[in-house]
Amino acid sequence: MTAKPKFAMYWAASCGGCEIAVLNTHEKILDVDANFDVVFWPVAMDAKYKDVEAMEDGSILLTLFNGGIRNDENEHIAKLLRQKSKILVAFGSCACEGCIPGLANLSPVGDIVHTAFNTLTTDNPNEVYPRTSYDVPEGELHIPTLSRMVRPLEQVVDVDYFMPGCPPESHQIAAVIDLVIKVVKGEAELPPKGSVIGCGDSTVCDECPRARNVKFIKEFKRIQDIAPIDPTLCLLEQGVPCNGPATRSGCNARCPQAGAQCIGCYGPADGVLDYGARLITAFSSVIDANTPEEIDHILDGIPDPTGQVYRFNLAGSLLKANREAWKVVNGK
Amino acid sequence: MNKYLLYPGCSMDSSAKAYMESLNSIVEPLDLHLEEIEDWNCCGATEYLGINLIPAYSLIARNLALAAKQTSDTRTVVAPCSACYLNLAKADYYMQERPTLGAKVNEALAAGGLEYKAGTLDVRHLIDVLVYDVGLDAIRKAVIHPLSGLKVVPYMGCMLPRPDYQHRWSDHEHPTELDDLLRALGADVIDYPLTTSCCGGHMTQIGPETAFELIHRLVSDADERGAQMMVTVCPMCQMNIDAYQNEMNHFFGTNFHMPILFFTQLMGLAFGRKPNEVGIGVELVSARNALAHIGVEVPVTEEPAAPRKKDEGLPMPRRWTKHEGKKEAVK
Amino acid sequence: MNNETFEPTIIGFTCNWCSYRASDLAGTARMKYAPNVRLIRLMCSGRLDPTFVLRALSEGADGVMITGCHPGECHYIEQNYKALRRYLLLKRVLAGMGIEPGRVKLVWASAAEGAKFAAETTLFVEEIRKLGPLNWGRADSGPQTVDREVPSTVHNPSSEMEVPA
Amino acid sequence: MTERVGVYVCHCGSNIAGTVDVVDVANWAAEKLGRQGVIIAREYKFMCSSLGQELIEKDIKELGLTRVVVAACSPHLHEKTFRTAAKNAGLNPYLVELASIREQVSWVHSDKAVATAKAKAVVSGAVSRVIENRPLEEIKVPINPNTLVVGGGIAGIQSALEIANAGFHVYLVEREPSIGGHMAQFDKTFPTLDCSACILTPRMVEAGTHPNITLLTWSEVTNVAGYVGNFHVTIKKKARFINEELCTGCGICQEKCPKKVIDDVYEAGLGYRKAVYTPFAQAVPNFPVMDKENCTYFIKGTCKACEKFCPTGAIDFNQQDEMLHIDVGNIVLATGYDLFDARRVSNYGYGRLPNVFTSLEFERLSNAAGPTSGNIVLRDGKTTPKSVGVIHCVGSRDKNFNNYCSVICCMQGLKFAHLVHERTGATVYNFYIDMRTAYKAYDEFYQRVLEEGTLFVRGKVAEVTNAARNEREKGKLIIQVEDTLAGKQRRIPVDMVILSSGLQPRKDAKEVGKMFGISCSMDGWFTEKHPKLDPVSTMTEGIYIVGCAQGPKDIPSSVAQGAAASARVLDKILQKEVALEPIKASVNKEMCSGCRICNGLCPFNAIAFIEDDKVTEINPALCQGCGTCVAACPAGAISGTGFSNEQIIAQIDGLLLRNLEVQEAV
Repeated sequence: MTAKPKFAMYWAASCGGCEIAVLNTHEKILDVDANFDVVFWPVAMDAKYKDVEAMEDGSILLTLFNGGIRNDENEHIAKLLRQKSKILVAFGSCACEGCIPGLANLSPVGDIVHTAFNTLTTDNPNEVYPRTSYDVPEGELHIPTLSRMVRPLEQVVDVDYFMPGCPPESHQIAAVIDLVIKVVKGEAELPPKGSVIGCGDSTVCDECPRARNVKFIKEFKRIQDIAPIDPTLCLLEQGVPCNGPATRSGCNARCPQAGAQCIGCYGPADGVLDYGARLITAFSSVIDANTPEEIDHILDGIPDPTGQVYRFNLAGSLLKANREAWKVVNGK
Repeated sequence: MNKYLLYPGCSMDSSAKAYMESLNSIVEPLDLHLEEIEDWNCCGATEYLGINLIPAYSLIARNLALAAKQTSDTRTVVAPCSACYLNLAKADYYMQERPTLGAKVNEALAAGGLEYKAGTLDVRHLIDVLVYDVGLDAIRKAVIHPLSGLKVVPYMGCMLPRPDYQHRWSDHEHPTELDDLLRALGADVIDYPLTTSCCGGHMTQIGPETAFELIHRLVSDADERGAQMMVTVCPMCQMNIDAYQNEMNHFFGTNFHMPILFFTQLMGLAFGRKPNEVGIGVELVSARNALAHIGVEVPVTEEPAAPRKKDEGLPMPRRWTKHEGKKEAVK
Repeated sequence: MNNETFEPTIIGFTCNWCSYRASDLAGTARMKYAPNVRLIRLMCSGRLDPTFVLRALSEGADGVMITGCHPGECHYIEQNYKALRRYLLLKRVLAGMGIEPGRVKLVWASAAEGAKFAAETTLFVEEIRKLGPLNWGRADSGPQTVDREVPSTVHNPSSEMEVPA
Repeated sequence: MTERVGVYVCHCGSNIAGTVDVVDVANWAAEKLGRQGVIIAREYKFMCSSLGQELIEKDIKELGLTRVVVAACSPHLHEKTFRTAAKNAGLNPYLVELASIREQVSWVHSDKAVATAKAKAVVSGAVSRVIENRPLEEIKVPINPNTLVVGGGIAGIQSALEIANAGFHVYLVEREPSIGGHMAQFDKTFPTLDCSACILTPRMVEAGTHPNITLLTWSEVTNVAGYVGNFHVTIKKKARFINEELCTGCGICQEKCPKKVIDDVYEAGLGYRKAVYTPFAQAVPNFPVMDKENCTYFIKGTCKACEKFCPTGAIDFNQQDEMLHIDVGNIVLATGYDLFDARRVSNYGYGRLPNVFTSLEFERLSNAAGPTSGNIVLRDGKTTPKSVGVIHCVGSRDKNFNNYCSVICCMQGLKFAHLVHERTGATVYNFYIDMRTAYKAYDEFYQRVLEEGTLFVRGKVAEVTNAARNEREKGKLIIQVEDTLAGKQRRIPVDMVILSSGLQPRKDAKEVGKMFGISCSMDGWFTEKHPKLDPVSTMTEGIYIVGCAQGPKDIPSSVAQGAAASARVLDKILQKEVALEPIKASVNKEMCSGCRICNGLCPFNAIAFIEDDKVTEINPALCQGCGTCVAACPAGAISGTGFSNEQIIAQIDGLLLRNLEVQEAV
């Protein structure tokens, strides 16, 4: 009997939700075990980096990499897993486009540390900041160093496939697992390299059951400020800045179906260079006003435009980060 | 309720006392609330701007700054005097239009702990708010003694409708606000082509012959048209026509007797005030004879439809209205 | 860099029917204006995808000038209003990215306004000159370089800039 | 596949080469842009010359070029030239890009080093872009041979007749009850003093009876859809309350109608008509219309005098507005002008001073068929004026009103002077700013009026007043004017003042323009495609503008334009099909989510939502190629040919010389 192909899964800058989503595939997880030899999956089993380092290059068939690249450890493992894997999948929004951790790119890294260690909510009277290395009797200790900004996996290493979502929907994960198993058995072929998998070709509206008409918006509002909200009508049409029109389909319009606007976790559709630009044009296209004053008044209904259009995609956008975050700040 | 900040201006306290008294007599029937700007100063009249620009503008703007600072639930400043109105409106406009000027003026104001952000107040003339805010209907309702039978020419003066920074008037050359208001009081209004011609202003002091010539044109034309009196909105106009009429008659060898009253005085009369309550009797060219035409015996009637002469000839084009003008202007 | 000697690089988007023709007219009339703006012809300002502006800024432009027909005069009836709406939202998003509002400017210029086009161009160049270089992602090297070139900030423990996780 | 790009840098004599080092640009392109696919870069004295074009054609054939960049003048000048050259050599014409280094570089910059550097960037942008260009094919659509002419004034009539006489069908739509337009109101026409009715009426009759003309008066266009060759037009035929089949035009209804109404249109407010009326005796068609607003029956429910007396029972109070749908291939707009409203110049007293008249009022006053049977009298209806002032440029050449010259007012003012002089012997003054009597036999007419003794005062009239200053002025209208030739103020008392009012765009010109998909200038006149070389076409193919709708003009020019537009229409009809620029948007149905954000964006109605498939579709024939929907699609499902995202992004990178850095990093 030939050895089962090897499988790895890793989390970098992420919340762990992706792992939960994998476990949410229920019994499908058994197929993974049945068909793969799980060699590295820190959340599920004990493994050491040096074990991976010892593996032969390209010996892992499939690696699902979730999380963005926030520090040198993330980057090191990304490069390591790239080297060892045949197929590297950027798994989940963080790895694909930075996701919520990517919003940290709105601030210089120094500010982030400062906020974490020396604001009202932190009891740090001596202003002690952690250091990356520290001499102890046993020798020098290291902890990972933050990089200047969060980067999607693709900005660090070559990526074979992208699987979006925060987290990817479990039914989509199951479908991808099925596909890979079929490929292993020689029953199917892999999609072209660079493909976005485990999702639809269109955007969320495609799967959204709400009725849609031509839209003319005189006012943008937060969903909680609309009463009563029409449960059957397009949310954008009701003045809610819903990210659905620009967000890749595949989630079955989960949020709009539940009465909340889409916030964009599946990222942009195919061929889109900048997700935020698509939302800028989507929202501005439905504004029903012609004078700058009126238009500005309507736009006031979107209190945080940058956050609105880049909630999941900032690190993967064309500008990637706030101008301040690009700068090396001298001294804090 | 119509609430305004009042900038009275210097003349209202002296030469145009009658204007102030009569204004006070109409605030109650029209539910007008005028709150005087505290510690206001002279606007510099017509001369100062020509002499020293920044101090002149600062002098005017100080009043605007005070008005803006005054805690009040209105942002509209009302000036009854045409020269004051023009100066305030001009300062407000140019401080916005020319930021350098605005900055310099504010520098001067800062010395007194004041500042004015141009455009934050509306500057309007008294007749503007009476016609467009209070409205002719409300004025008509307040009339107890219609002025029927009193033949008047409406004299707007030259400073009010031009250059009209905020597009407030029906027309720059021949505005009809005063005509409409006097008609609402029941007076017989005679079309007065010279309604925006100059009264001579301070030429009475500088070159009296020139002023006499201008006053003569105004008075003789009003007389020619059968007017019993002229009605004005401007203290300067009132003073020139009233105080210099005698000299003008002497100069030309004429014998005109053309009283000139403020429109608020006629409003007061129409609203049932006694002549002495609206400052009548202090004018030099007495209005007594003219006002005899509207003695108390005149019965109060509904405002009669204007008697139209039967058209014998060709029809006239329809009257020009402000509304129509606005539409044209939009384009 | 000294802002007075700084020569900005600006991308200009023009409408085929008005502002591009205005630039042609400025040329025909030999009007001299600042050489810093490089034009791209679109059929209409309505074609302007915010992506283009973001791309220009992220790829080295110091400013972006968007030009279109005057309101009410769009060759395609009303599409310049749509450009205006996009522009106003884009500016808000750019502000959130730390980009000065003056770096992206919308200018109306009809086909007859060669002089205006020339004057607006020169004016905009001066405005950008005052703002200084944008140098998106490169002034301090991009994120790749942060790690690859091992800047002192990350690996030098004595640095005050040490920002550990 | 790597494209094989040829770059051709034009000297344009010294126009480019004087400021840009063209040799350096070409060498630089060959060297630095080689990796992008530039295999040849040449410079040449005049690329647009036949030798220059041959150079490109030869390279395409011999070097197998797949893309061409010509760095020369504006694409608006020679794009077509070089595209044709490429086509001749077998290369798809849309694989050619022009880099404008003349209008955008050499002509507007002085420093040679700076200009050369910018030229390189512009070339680099064009090279990056052209690689992303895709071959396109012109779209051909058939032309419907029917034509719609909107407006039945002299320009519209002329246009309709030309096309009808060539054998094609015309729908002539007129808002008023009769065709004829303003010309029907005039008595005489300058400079020949022909009787206006005498020369116009035969044309009107011809248009009314022509077998190829469907005359639709008392009708208005309410909707226009479609595109050149295939317009779908909706016309509202307003109820006349007259059965046209039965009406003989006898006129008894008008005679018996008890309701007199001031005629604001035909009589310019100076005369009366009835509630049921034909505007004038020679009206075409000769059926009257019932003015519902003023008809006693419609107001009070009783009267029906017309019905009682109509010998043929043609009165039909139940008639309803009718909506007609027609298909046409071309549309000629001849919607004319409105007279400037002289009441706006309040200092001239029109509307206040009875004896101030407008030009159209005077036309009616001097017209033998007018309210005074051609007697020039004051508004009292009887007094003949002894002195008359004609004021030119009323509302024109005036920053307070219209900046433009209304073209016809000088000649019109001269005509008035002549008519007053001839009919009343009155002293006539003409007040002018400049005398504009261009065109054939116009200045001769001026000379003639001068010789007749009309007095000319150069100066803009300050005011017209009845405030007399002395006995001489009493009872007169006094014209206050600065005589700029004598250098003095004058007050000239006259009995009558005629305001030579200017022309204005129709009140609804903007809405009409929007409906037909054409734009208006700042002044509000319809915008022509080219002011000199294409004055009757518009930016929207298949829509033509003639007469005063395009700008103020006199009768000869209006007629000439009417005929010119017809020639353009016939040209289109005879081509049988028309080629459309292949700059179009299209939807990728797989990607379209049916969000409908683009649905409200297209002013040409090219975007339609397919309910069954829940996706949006774009009709390529209706699409005008503006690209707004392409930029708007949040899913990136709409792409545009000719100006694709890929082309523009590549051009941005190229202009910023990012293409070089990337290569050098390789």
